[in-house]
Parts: sequence; structure tokens; C-alpha cells
Amino acid sequence: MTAWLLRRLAASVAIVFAVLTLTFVLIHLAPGTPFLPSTDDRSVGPEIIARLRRQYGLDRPLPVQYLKYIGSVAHGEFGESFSQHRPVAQALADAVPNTVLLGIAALVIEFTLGIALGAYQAARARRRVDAALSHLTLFFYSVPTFWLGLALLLVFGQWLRWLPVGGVSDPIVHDTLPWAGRVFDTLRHLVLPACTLGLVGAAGTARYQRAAMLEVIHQDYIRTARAKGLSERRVLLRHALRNAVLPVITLLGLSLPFLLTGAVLVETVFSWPGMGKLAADAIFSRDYPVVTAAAILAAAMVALSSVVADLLTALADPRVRLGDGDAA
Amino acid sequence: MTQPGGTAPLLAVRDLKTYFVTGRGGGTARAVDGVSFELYPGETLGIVGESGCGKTVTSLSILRLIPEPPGHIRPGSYIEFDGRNLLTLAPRDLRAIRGNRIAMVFQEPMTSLNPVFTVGDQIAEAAVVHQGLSRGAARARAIDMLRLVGIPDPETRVDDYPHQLSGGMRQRVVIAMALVCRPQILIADEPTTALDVTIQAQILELLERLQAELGMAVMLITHDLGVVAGTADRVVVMYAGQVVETASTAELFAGPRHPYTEGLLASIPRLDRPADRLTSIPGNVPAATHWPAGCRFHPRCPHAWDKCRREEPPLLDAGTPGHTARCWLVVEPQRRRPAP
Amino acid sequence: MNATAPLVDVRDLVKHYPGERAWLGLGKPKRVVRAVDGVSFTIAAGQTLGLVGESGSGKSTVARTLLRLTEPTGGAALFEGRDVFALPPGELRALRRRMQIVFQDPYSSLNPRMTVRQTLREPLAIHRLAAGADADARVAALLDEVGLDGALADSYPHELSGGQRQRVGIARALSVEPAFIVCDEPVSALDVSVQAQVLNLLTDLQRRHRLTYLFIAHDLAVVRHTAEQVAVMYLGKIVERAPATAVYQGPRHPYTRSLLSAVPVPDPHAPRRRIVLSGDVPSPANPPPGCPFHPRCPHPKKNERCRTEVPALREITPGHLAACHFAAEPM
Amino acid sequence: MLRTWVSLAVLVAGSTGGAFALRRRCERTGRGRRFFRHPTATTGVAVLTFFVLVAVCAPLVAPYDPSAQPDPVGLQNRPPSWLHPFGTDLYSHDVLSRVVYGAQVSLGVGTLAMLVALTLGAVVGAIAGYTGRWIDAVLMRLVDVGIAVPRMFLLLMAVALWSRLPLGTLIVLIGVTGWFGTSRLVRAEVLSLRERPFVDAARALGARSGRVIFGHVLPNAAAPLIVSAALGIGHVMLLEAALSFLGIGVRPPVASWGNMIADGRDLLTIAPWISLVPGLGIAAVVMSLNAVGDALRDALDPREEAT
Repeated sequence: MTAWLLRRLAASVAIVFAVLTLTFVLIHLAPGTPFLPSTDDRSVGPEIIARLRRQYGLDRPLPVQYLKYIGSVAHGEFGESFSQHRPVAQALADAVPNTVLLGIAALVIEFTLGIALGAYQAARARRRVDAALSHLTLFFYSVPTFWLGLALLLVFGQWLRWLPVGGVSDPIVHDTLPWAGRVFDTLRHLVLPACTLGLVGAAGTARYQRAAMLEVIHQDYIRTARAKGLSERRVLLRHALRNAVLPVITLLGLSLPFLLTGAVLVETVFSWPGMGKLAADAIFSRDYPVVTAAAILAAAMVALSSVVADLLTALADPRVRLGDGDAA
Repeated sequence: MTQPGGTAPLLAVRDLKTYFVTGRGGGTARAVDGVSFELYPGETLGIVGESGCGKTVTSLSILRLIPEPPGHIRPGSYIEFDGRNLLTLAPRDLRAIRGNRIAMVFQEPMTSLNPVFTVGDQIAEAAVVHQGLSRGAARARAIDMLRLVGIPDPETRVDDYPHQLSGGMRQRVVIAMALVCRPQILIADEPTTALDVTIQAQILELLERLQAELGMAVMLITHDLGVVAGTADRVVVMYAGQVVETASTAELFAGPRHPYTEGLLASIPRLDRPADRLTSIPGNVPAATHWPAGCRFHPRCPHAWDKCRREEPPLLDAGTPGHTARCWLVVEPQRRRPAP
Repeated sequence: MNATAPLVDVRDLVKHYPGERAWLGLGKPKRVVRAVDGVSFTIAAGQTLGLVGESGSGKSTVARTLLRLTEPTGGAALFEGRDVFALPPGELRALRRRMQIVFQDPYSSLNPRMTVRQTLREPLAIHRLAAGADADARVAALLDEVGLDGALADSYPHELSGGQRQRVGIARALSVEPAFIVCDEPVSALDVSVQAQVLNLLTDLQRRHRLTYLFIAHDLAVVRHTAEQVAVMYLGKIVERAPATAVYQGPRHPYTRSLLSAVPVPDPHAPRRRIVLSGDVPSPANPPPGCPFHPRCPHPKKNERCRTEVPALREITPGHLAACHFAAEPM
Repeated sequence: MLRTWVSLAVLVAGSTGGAFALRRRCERTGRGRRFFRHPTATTGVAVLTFFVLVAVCAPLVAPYDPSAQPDPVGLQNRPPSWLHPFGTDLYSHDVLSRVVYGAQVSLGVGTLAMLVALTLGAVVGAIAGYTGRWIDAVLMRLVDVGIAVPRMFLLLMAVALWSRLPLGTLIVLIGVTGWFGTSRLVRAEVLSLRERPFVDAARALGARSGRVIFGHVLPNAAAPLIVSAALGIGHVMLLEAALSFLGIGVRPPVASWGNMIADGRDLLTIAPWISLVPGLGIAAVVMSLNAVGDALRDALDPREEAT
């Protein structure tokens, strides 16, 4: 088990390394030089460009640049942000906790709501409740995340004025509040973005969970459980759900890329100062170091979370935990 | 029907009809279509037939384990156990019987165990539910059961998961699971089909020993007449959703009266009687949505005549007590054609 | 090739499956699975060898390697005097016309998206045996040969019964007019009544076309009716090989003996001398030392030698080979 | 304006009638029955047909030129009216006309990018699955990397390199970043099909690799591929919309549903229709695609065909 875990971690490191290489290659494949101001910008003279090239080491041979690049990333240095005039690492340090907060809140909604809904639907399969919920999840699965965000913002933020329209905290009063008040303030700001991201994910999870559950319900061991004289409740909650959740746990690892993609949009809609908004804003200022750093960090998060998902699967599934012995 | 030993039946199935609706345009599959038989205390009853004859659906119908929809048991069917009709029992009362007084063993030991629970948990579960056993008692009971079905080292095996056991071991666990509440009836649906020949012999031996020790009635469902010959007291032969012949085992093998039973017996490759060519039944089992009119076996029967195509024979008394056959030959033996 | 040379001559066939390696070949490989471990046999033209064994005995691996559907680890297989294992791809393809296979599961051995006609025309196209109307005539003749209604030619496999599908599988094997057919448990997935039909069909075809069969089964009773020679496999090795009558009447290996006794006899009055083996077949990834059968062996004389020394497959009486230290002694 | 109403009515009637006609025809086969057994399948087909027809007949349906700004001062942010059924936006564009032409862009980008991704994924997956060994290992590690980077960040990185992204490049970029899942799917299918006896039978008959792959393996792997394509188009449309919303996808003046939502973003309180209408359009098309995909999954399930 430990050996397996080490191997999985090594694999994740390899993946992050590969992503680094990919970003490096992309930078050098680009038409023009992304680190430099656009060439059709007449105000920048050639001598400035040459100076910048030297400053960023772009005049050195490629292998040297590559090694330097890897080395600096390994030290947590992603260079200097053009637009914010401070180290990228600092900008990220401010943004990442916000994204993590948003992501965890969304994940909780996605999985608790999704699993509960899917299991409930499967238990009521092909009845009216199931059909109604199927339409609902299909809708939430199909709307653009940012559009849903805008709609929620309009309804709860602008019309009903129940919740704040954006940001991570109230810019005026937050710092004057006591400890509990600050937490409450942040939670109030979190509700809409987390729900937007969570609902879209929950719809997908529910659809998946419903299918997994229906598949499990037709297995022989469910019939065995019924033949033992167990109540339908016990059959569904103990025997079926436990098996049907296994593939959904695996989904957890795979859902993080989608979650981060969604975060870019939701953070933009709700002006939530996280990684996604940072990266999206950086695009317009052609702040390439920021975009690259965000992508690398996102990949690292995905790789790590897939290890966690594997670990959870192993804990929940004895076949994985104890190795797949074909026969004793 | 005369009862062996004059005792009352433990379980009586009367005119059981289980149909499946196969969806728009597909029609209704009459998988079990008017099956009657009884099971007496302490006996082993073999239910024999090929795939699609309705033997598994019959066994699942007894404990109402048919998935509904698409299946449904027709009103008018009657399954008497302990003076009550199992088919009209309230769900709660039915559950009190399932796994407690009537237990089942299924064909695939691989898939009939839940992969995420230990075998100990699964064996004891029925006892926990029906008898309210405590955690410790449940574990002790599971170990006892494992020992009973001949699993070596039960104290450690009790914590194993199904995937850690071999096929034969798994089937032993499934049997232990079924017997944990000491049921009066054990329904074993093809318990050895998925197993190797030498393991099959082990399991049959085990079932035989357990029946002698626990004194339950066993309903052994199988496609293999060889298995029946070695274990059953009486045999019910099924074809196309109906019972076509019932008899004591000795009598069935000595003098089968239905041409299907005869054909089935003749087509078994025999170790003891090598033959150059096997006798076979021509054709295939018809689809359950389209049973032939008249006698359902007539398209494959070497003796069939007009009457067989027109009129469906009832189960006719075939002379000796307890021997019945659904064939017009019983009353018109002169119609039998000599073997070619 | 002289008149007495066998059509098929398998010598010391070995097939080991390496354990899978983890990520990019790093990590420790798992234990090697010795699926087939030194199997030799011959089949004379027009005859049938019955190869019997339980699951995990390696019998299907023998079939697959013999046809080079899986590459063997070692050994040789002479077919009409040429080593199948050493043939370059081009010659191997040509040889495929001469040796064919019928699979166990008639449900998965036919392409679900091809009609019977397409399935049967494909081999004709591969080997350029017939095209157009000619091919259709051949298809009709093949269907007739295996006892299927010509009207079924345009059906898809899911529209056929198990027996009908197996007949299509047999027709496909016959389509290239082979001399040798490997029948890999051809009837074990079929109902009893249909099983007899297919067994009879195989016997008829053998006579009509002078076919040679390697007939694989898990059940000695099925082979009883088809084979002149019988070989019994256990854990990747042949433990007994003899003419059929000798195996049935005087088995020399205790495993063969218990296999024979385990076959249920459809006669309630038959004397029951069931030898029930204890335990399960060990995993081929971890076979026991010495005689592979010793942990389950019911032989009264079983001793230390069985636990340490692998018994060789040796001739006990002319033509009768067994791999047991006590095979020569009466039981 | 009359032309718009008449053509819309014709298209609605045509797509609904077409869907029902298709349903009647298909119900004769088992597969068709399984497809239309889904409660949403008929609606899905009708809605999809409608939007495809709208996209194709855009010049006929749209009442105005989508980029015309007839009165940037007097005709700003007008609510829906008889002359502008979906209102106007900040630049006095007619929202209906833009939605109609936006359908062309959104559906087109979705379909084409999916085709790119599908082709890449199928080829890579088939090669990996069929050849196995180190080629498989290398390709699959590549896919691991591709899956590890959230697609949006990959696209942000790539898009940031171009100051003005041509539509064709956008399509290729979306396709190139979206084939990883497909390749895994195809590889898994190929791996399981490779072990199937009918593939062995073909090899035993002397079929060459090409015949085995194209005649036996891929036709049987097609079903999950078709399903994933149907679901994938919807996914790509959402992605295109997201990129356009962020201002790095389809750039104005070309209308796409995504950049229309972005246009209306700051006017939500005073002119919600600007964002609402294209948003509903995307939701409707993607929902239909998902519904059709679900129905296809059932209809093409080989397990159902055995019975």
C-alpha cells in the first residue's frame, strides 16, 4: 500500500513535470514572444525589446532556458507579473486560498447533493419524481456555468438583494467585524459562487450516480440481499449504495479539472479573487507568467486530487485495497 | 397427487403464472405458465429443464424475487407455505420468511456475494435481521457456519472479502449464508453449474450432508439430469414454462413417459454407455413469447400427431402413484412410433 | 512427410504470461503465470484428440498458442511437417486455411454487426476463394452442410439461438476447407439437447471431410463420444495421455480417476463411487512444488517424494502415459 | 418581419413534424424503439432539428443584419417588441438576428471542434489499444498529462499567445485540447474487443490487421464513440461560449451566443434579455444534445441487442 502510494505520487510529479515542459514548449512555439509587448505596438522600440529579451534570458540557447525555467519553478519562482508589478508567486499566494475555499465548498455541494439525488432517483426509478428530477438535472447539466451564475446573481443579488453580488468579503465593513462576523461575511459571499459551481457539478454527479445505482440494483448480490429477507431500505442503503458510490469516488478525481474550468468563469462572474480570475485577467494584460503559473498549479492540484481519489477508492473498495487476488 | 409417506406438503405451488412484458411490440413472455407441484418435508425435489423452460423464474417467484416490472405474477397463482399464500402476503410478513424459513442459493457464487462486505458480515446478516443477534454473537455464528460448510480456518476466513476466495469456497459461503437461520426449505438454483467438475462434486456432497444434518427440504434446480439422479428423491421436468413430467427419481429414469424427458435422457453423453452417435432432440426451445399451439413440445416430438398440434394435453396420471406426464401418449400409447 | 507421420505434432509447448508491470515498466513485475508448462502430443490425420481439464489447467491456452492467436513462449508445433511457431506472417496466413478453430461461446464468437452471410463470406474474401454469386452459392452450401436453413443467411447473430450460432461458427471454420479444427469447448455453453445435435454434427463433418480435431472439454463424458485419444491436463501439464478406452477403463493418474468419478451419471441405480477431491485447483502463478496434484491427491501411497519431485510423464503400458510416481502400481 | 415569423413557423412545424415522422419510422426496429422510449428523445430531436435549420436558413429567418447598428443612440437596450422580438442591445443590434446568426457560429464551432477531437481521440486510442506495449504506454502517459491540465487553463495559455484568434484556429485549438477522454474511451473499447472471440476468429481466418481493426473492432466500438460525440458537441458549445464570454473566443462583431451573454453582462438589471435569450439558446441545444446522447446510449447498447 505504501509502495503503491509512493508510485502514485511519483506519477503525479512526473505529470506536473510534463506540464511544465508543455508550457515551456508552448511559450516557444508562440508567434512572437509572449513575454514581450506585442510587436505591433509601435511605442516600443527595438532596443527596449532587446533589453527585455536579455532580462528574461530569451537570448540564451533553448536547453539552457529550459533548465533555468525548471529550476526557478522548482524554487517556487514563476517570475514577475507584468501587470501587477510583483512576483507571480505573491499574486498566486493571495489567490489560491480563495479558489481552494470556493472549490471545496462547491465539491461538497456537488457530491452530497449529487449522490443523494441520484440515489433517491434510482430508488424511485421510472416514477414521476424520477422523471421530474431527471429533467431538472439535465437542465443544470446543460446550462453554461457563467450564465447560471449571472442568473443567480440577478435574482438573489440584484432583485431580492439577499446576498452580495461579488467579491470575497464586504470591502467596507469586513475588517471592522469581530471574528465570527468576518466568517459569516465571507460565507455570505461564498453562497452564490459555490452554489453556481456546485449545482452544475451536482447535476452531473446525480446523473452518474443514478446510472451507477441502477446498474448495481440489477446485480445478483442485490437479489441475494432481498432473498435474505432484508428490508428494501437496508438493501438500497447498505448493499446498493455502498457499491454504487465507488465509481462516483473515482469521478471525484476526474471532476477537478472541470471544477477548475468552472472556477475561472464563476470567479469572473462574481469577481471572486481566485486563481481563475487571476488567470483570466492576466490574459488581457498578456501577463504570460501568471497564466503559465496558474496552469502549472492547476495541473498540480488535479494530479494530487487524483491520488486522493485513488486513495479513497482503495479505502472504500476491498478489491482495490487488498489487491485483486484471483483466487486464494 | 398421492403424497409420499402420506404427509402434508411443506410448500405447494398451484397454477403459478409469471409473465414478462418485453416492451412495445415484443409481446408477453409467458415464462412460467401454470406450474403446480409440491415439496414435502425433508425431501429433495429436482426441478429439471433446459434454459428458457422457466425453472429459475419458478424458483424466484416463490419468494417473489421477480423484478417488477417487467415481470409480474398473474392473479390466480397460489403458493402455499405454512397455511398462507406467499403471493398475497404483506411485504413485512414475506420478509420474515425470506432467508429465515425459506432460503435460496444462486448459480453464480462470483456475483451473488456483495464485493464490499466481508463474508462473515454477509453470512450473519440474515441472523442479525431475523433473530436480532448482537455483533459478537453474529461473528461467532458466522464462524460456526463457515465451519459447518467445511471451510478450513474459519476464524480468519470470516474477515475475508469474497474476492479473496476461490469459486468453490465462495459457493460454500453462499450456502452458509442461506442456512444461517436454519430454514425449512432451501431453494438451490443451479448451485454447481458455474463450478468445475471436481468442485461440483464437493458442493453436491456438502448439500447432501447438510440436508441430512439439518433435515430441511431442498429444491434443487438444474439442467443436469446426472446431478438429479444422484441427489433428488423426486423430479419435476419442465419444458416451455410448464411441468411436463413428475415422478420419483427411480421411476423417471427407469421409465420416462414424456418424449421430452426421453430425449433429454438420451442426449446426455454417458461415461458408462459410449455410443458413436448421441440421440438428440431436433430443433430449438421456442421463444417464451410464442409458445406453439397444442402440446408445446409437438414441433420437436417424434411421435406428434394431429391431436398434439390441436389440443394441449393436461398432466395425465401415468400409472404409478405420483407419476404424471403432460402427453397424449399416456392415454394413446399405440400412437408411439418405434425408434428409427 | 511419410504415411505414419502425425498431422499435428506438438513438442514441449510452453506459454508463460509475465506479470504485468506497473507504470511505464517501472516497479516490480508480478509472478509469472505458467499457463502451459511443457505440453507434448500428436494427432494422427482424421483422428480426434480429446484434451480435458478444469478451468486454469491451460487447455484453452494450448488451443490459442497452437493457432498462434497467442505467441508461445517455447516449444514447437509441427503441422504437416512445418513448425507453426516459426512461420513468417505471410506463410502463417496461408496456413490459416489449413487449421481452424471453433470457439466455446457462440454468443461472443460472432461479430454482432455482421449477418451470417457477411460472416461466412469474409473468409472466402480473405483467401480469394470465391466472389459474387459464387460466394453466395458457397454460403448456401455451407449453411446446408451444418444443417441451417438458407433463409437464415441474412440474420444477425442476436436473432439466432445458441445452437444455430454455434452452427454458424462451425460453418465459418469449414469455409476455408481446413484439414484440422481446434474445437475449444464447442458445446459447453449449449443446452443438453442442442449439445447432442452439435456433437453429432461435428462427428458427421469429421467423417465427410476426413477432418482432424483437437477437442477441448472440461468434461470427460463429452470427449468419450468423440475422441480416439485423450489427454488430461492439470496446472499446465499433461498428467495422463492414452487411447480413449484405456483412459476410461483403466485410468492411471489419481486426478483422471477423480475426474471420471465426479461426472454425474444420469442413473439413480448406478453405483456411486465418487472420489471427492479436497481443496481447489492452485493458481498457475503459484504452483505447488513436486507433483502439482499432490495437495489434493487422494492416493493412499502419497509420500514425501510427491511433495518434492515432479513426476515425469512416462509410458506405463504401450501408448498409455501418466505422470504419477505410482502409475505403474495397481491402485 | 413577416418573413421572419413565417419562416420560424415553418421551421417549428417542420422540425416537430420531422421528429415525429422519424419516430414513426424508427419504431419498427428494436434500436429505434429503445431510442424513442426515452421521454426526452423526441423533443431533443425536434429542438436540435429546429436549431440546425435556423442556423442553415439564417439569412431567411433573421429580420435584420446582425451587425447593423441602425440607431446607436435611440435604439439602445430596447425591451422585446413587435419589431424586435428579443429586444435590442447596447449597440442597437437586433438580438433575434444576432441569436440566429450566433446559432451558425455556436453550432458550427461545436460540431467542427468535436470532429477534430473525435478523429484525434479515435486514432490515438485505436493505435494505443491495438498496438499495446510501449506505444500504448507513451500515448497514455501523454493523455494523463492532457487530462491533468484543466482544459480552460490549457486554452487560456494557448489563446494568450495569439493577439487576435482566427475562428479556424479556435476550432482547432478546442479540438486539440479535447481528445484525451475520447482516446481513453476508444482504447478501452479496443482493448476489450481485442479479447473477444470473434476478433480471434477473424485472425484465425487469416485476416490482416487492417481488416481486423476496420472490419471487426472499430464498427463495434462505434456506438460509444457516437454517444460521446453527441455529448461532446454540447460540451464544446459550452466551452466556446465560456471562452467567448471571457472575451478570448469568438470576437465581436461576429455574433456567438457566448459573446452575446458577455455583451449583456453589465446590463443585467436594465436589459436582462440580452444575456437571457442566447443563454436559453445554449441551454436548449445542449439539453437536446444530452437527451439525444442518453437515448443513443440505450439504443446502441449491445447488451440490449442480445435479447
